Amino acid sequence: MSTLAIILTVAPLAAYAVIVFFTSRWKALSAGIAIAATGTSLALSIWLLLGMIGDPTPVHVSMSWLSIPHLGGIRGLDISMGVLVDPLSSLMMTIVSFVAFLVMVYSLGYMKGDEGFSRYFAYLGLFTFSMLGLVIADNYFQTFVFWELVGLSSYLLIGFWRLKDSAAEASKKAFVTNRWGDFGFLVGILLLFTIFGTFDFAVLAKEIPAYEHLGLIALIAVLVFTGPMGKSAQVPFHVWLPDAMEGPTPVSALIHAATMVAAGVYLVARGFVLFQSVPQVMELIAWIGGFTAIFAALIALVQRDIKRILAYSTLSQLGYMFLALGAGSMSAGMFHLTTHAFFKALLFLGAGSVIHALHEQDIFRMGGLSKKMPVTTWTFVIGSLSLAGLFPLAGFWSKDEILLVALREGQTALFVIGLVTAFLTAFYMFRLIFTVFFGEPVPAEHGHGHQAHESPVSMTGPLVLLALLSVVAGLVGSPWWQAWFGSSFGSFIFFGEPEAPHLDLAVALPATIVAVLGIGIAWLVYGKKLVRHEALAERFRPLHTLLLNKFYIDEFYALVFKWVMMLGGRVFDWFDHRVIDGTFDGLGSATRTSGGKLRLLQTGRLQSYALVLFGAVAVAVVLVSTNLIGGFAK
Amino acid sequence: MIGLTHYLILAALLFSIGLLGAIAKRNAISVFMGIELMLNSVNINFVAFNHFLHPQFLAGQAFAIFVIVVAAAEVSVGLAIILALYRRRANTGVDELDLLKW
Amino acid sequence: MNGLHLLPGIILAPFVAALILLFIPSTARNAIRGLALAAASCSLALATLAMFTYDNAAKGLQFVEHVPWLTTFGISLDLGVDGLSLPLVLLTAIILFAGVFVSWKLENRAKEFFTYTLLLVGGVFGVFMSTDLFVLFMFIEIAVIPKYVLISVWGSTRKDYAAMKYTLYLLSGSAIAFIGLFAVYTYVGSPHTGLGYGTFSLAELAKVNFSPEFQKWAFLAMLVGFGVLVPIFPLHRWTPDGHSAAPTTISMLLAGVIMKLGGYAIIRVGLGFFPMGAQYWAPVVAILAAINVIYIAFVALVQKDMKFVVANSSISHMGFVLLGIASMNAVSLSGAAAQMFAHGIMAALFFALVGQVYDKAHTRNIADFGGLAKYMPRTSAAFLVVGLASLGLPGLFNFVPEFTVFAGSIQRFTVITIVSVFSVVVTAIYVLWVYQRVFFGPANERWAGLPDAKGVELVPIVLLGGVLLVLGVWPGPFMDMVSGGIMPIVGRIVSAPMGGIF
Amino acid sequence: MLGVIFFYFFAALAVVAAVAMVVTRNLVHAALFMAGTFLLIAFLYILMGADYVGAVQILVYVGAISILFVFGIMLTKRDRIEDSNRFNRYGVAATIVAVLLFAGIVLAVLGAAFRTVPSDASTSTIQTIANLFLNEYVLAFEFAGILLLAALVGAIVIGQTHLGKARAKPRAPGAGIEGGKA
Repeated sequence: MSTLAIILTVAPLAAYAVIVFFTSRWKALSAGIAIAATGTSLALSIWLLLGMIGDPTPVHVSMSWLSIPHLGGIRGLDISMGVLVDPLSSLMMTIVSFVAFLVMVYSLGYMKGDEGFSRYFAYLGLFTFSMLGLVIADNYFQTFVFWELVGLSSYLLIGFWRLKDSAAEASKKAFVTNRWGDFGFLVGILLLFTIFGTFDFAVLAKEIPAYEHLGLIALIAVLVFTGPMGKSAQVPFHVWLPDAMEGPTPVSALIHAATMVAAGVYLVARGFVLFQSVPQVMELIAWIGGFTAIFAALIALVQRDIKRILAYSTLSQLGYMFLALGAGSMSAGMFHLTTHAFFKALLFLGAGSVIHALHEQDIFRMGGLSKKMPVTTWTFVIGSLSLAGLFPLAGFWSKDEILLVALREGQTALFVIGLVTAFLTAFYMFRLIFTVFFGEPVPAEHGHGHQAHESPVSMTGPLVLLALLSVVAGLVGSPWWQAWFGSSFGSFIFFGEPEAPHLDLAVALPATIVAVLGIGIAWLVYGKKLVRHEALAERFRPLHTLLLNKFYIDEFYALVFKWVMMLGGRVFDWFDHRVIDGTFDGLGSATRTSGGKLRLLQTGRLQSYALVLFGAVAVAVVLVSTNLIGGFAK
Repeated sequence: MIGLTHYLILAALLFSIGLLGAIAKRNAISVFMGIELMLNSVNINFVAFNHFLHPQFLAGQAFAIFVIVVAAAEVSVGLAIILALYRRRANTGVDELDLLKW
Repeated sequence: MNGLHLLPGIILAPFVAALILLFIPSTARNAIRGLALAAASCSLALATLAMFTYDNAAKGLQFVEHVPWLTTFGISLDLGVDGLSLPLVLLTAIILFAGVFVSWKLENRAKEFFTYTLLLVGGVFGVFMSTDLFVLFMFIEIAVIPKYVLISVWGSTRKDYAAMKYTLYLLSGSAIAFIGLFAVYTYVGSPHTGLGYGTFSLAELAKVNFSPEFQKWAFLAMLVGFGVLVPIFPLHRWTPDGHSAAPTTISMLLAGVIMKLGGYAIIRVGLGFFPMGAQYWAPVVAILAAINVIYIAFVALVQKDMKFVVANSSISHMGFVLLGIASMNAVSLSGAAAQMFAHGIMAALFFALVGQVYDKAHTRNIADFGGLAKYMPRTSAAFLVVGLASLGLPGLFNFVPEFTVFAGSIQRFTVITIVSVFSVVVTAIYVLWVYQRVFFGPANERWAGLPDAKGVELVPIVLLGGVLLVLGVWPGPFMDMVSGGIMPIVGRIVSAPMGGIF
Repeated sequence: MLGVIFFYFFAALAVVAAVAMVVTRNLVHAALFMAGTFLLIAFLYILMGADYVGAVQILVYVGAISILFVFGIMLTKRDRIEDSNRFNRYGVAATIVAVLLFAGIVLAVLGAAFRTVPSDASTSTIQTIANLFLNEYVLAFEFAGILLLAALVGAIVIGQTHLGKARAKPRAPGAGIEGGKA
């Protein structure tokens, strides 16, 4: 089983290597290799998942990767690389390889004709490998390794159109922002190692609850959590994700919606025991998640770029997941991760289909696409409904679960935030839908309506498949499934006790109502156009501006970067050049100057030398003979 | 009775006088004379030490003779140099010979 | 013990080649560079052979050679390598080999260039191999001096200033280290305190119990003297100027191996013989290391010349070595030793690539570039690889030693280590920023004609990049060897009483 | 007793002659005073029983070197001989140094305890010195001879007239770096 896991992980890497070193000249072949490799991964991971459903006993193998013996009172370093196949990882690797596979197929159409076609598929292979490696990791160190590799692939893919300034800038921003999070993560696992002497999840799970210094554990937990905050783009590390939309749209679907950004959630779920042992940290996680959820949803209300709207939506949904985890339910968080992976990938790929047709990303320069692109339209609508959480689509079940958990754990405030976010979500998604797909087409000179056409099968195929999953995937976590099969998502992936799903009308009803309300208002404003949205924007000008500018956080960071980092650099550089160089160059020139003055003693006149020489001799003789500095005289 | 000390003090006096001549005179020949005087005072020391401390073994006297030989050689070369210098600069003032300054 | 006489071969190859070069007419370019390549290949092959035939289970000094030399002073030409020095010998051989290819097309006084380069590398080999303190010092000087000529004749950007600065800094350091050396000799020679006979043999010195007070000052002398080479803040200013002014091959050697001489000597001599003194100064070293790491990273952030960025990043990365040295435990020291190797390879590749760009574009000003990835895809990919290695990306070797150093040092200097870890952020910023401004963004038409890396230019890329990648993926055996070399030193540290300034 | 009187007599005269040699403004007079000093020193040698050294002193110093000096003076000095031997600017400083040195040596000498051995000054030393020169110091002796020869040749070469002229000739343009400097 572990061998299979290794094979399915390494296969995409092999594809990457083969493409980069051998086949990059033949585009179709390169794509074929990548897709075949990922297909292999997909097949194997489904096989593993089914195996896990049959027998959920974790399979764990590891081998030593690096070991330095200890000597003296210091811990030796013992790092191993391992494979941990359990329900959590098998589910995650299925999601990853599935979405990766679909995205690759989709990209066949989307990236057609791009000069970097082979490179693109190579990068996707690299990403899939890194992500799978992260999933199967059995210890924090390995997680960190692949965590960074995932960041690298993300960097490469965001900056795929590297000759575009904005893409280059965005890729750097993504990597650097993630690095801030990784800094905390790295320090966290170093401290974990210092205390427990191991990185292994299984060992730590046993030892952490027995450790008495809760404050230290809390510190470590918070530090480790900064990693997920960076990767899952939680406030305040969220700034990179919207910019990351500079990458090709399928990449956004794969990395910045379905898988990589979910890695943070996955890590928290993986190391749940660490966070769970300090309630305050759980509270913090929940609040960060809740805040991000509503914060991003607010920004999404006014964005004009179709991908940015989806990006903020992703932020918001990731916030949901952290809210669930923080509230104490790993099942709910992972469940939402799963359903979200499907419908958000669907939405991104749908948006990609639109962008592919129009070469346009501004939603107000689109319109009436439903006639020309029916498949895209209806799959997009399904995805949006699922995201909005309408019964009985996938999103309903997972969102319902999260709200339920929040309520159950007594986090009423978070529950309310969740509800408001659900309303906002429904509103901004249908604002997008009514503007882009319905209503009258934008005149040709403004938009590109005349070119619009349905995308090729390689692109619509994945859309339909994902739409299907967006509808039914939620069922595995529904009470019905529990009733039919006697088990469900919550009894497959859980922390502590298995969780049985149940439908609480006190939660489901308000959630559905706010979602319908959101859709309705969006229809009134953008479908029916009862109120012109420009007028609304005018009415709430300051708020609108604030939201449009994303609360000015990017600007704030830019300012901080410029004034703190760059100024620091300049000051230090100045110190280097003026003070340190000044000191040593000063020593040099002092030597030179004093030499220049002293050489005047070299009059060239023999007798002056003799005078000084014998003067010195005379003084020495007098000193010696008078015993002033010791001598032979008695 | 005249002892070693007398001779040593005499030698010291002559040496100092020679030194004064060597340092404080303008003319190169005069400087030379000072140096010769200093050499001679050293010779007095050699002979005196020999005479008063090791009368049986005449190493001191032998050395004095060597010094005289070297002094003779030195004077011949030195005066030749002074002559050559004089031909070039029409002057034998030592303090004007400062080409090697700085 | 190993019966193969590999070490004399490694060390003599460059010296002999340098000697033969003197008799080759300077017009025979092919013969000159062919000979240099032959010497480099010979050293590399033997070093690789030594690496693989080193008995990792037995550990300790192997391939030992003993040639009595100045027996009156207890000096002999003792050679031998252990897990600490053998990787550095290999590093030197690799960089020399790559460096010969980097300078393959050099036209300006190629004969003299290769002669000096080989001389320098021979000196470096000598330092890493000698097990006699005096010979070790002597080889450091041999390695340092040719560089003056190499920078001032073949350099660029303020080369006279840089060459003089480099030489004065390093010789001042040597002077201080020499004080320590003679103090040790005197101490050992005295029958009251030492052995009663003067010796420089490392094996003999290990028998001496140096008094704590003596250790304190002797270690300080070694630290300051060799710290200049590392370089340690605030004695680091020769590095940016020296690296930037030096021709590419020499920058590679400078950053790749010359800086390592300092770290190696501090570990071998400073820690090995004066563990108590090292304990005393450890907090100071740790703080200076953190300053090295963070402060210089910030300085690198605002540089305008690519080479200055890389040079400053070298100082910053050598800070990890110092941090590992300061923490003085098995993990951190293994990390420090491995970091020297990793950084050597990485810095050499970095300089080789910057040199490639500079040779073609004749400028290193970052602002002049843009979109080079379009014209030089291979160079740009290699640059990315080495940049990522520099910012400590897992999968490339540099990550492993850095992590090891952190894992060791956090157990002793928690706060200082955390501060140093922060450099992963700053390094990422400056590396990626430079990369973005040079290789990404709209393609600058001015560089449209630049040829991509090809032919011999690929040799350093493939060789150095391959080493980074292979060891990054599978560092186990390498780290075993290094930690095996470190253990005896750690053993001496552990048996010495603890205690620091604070 | 006679030795004491002789010593003081010769010593006083030698010192007076030496001082006169330094302070006189006439170079020729200085040379004569120098010869006198050498002669008096030769007497002192003889007083110490060093008859051979005294003889050599008279032969070499008084006879040869003094004459060489006089020749040197004659060959070089052309303007007023009465004012040819002046002090330079270091007069005062040199006097101080000389006095200081003398004082120091006197202090040292007075502070030292020598273990003197009585001896009779009557026997001749020539035979002993000859033995020394041809046995123990034969190498030094030979070298002294070579030195004298070298000095002789050197003096002749340096003193050649045309040498000075040859060096005074202007060099060909660009013939060397010193050319421009001198």
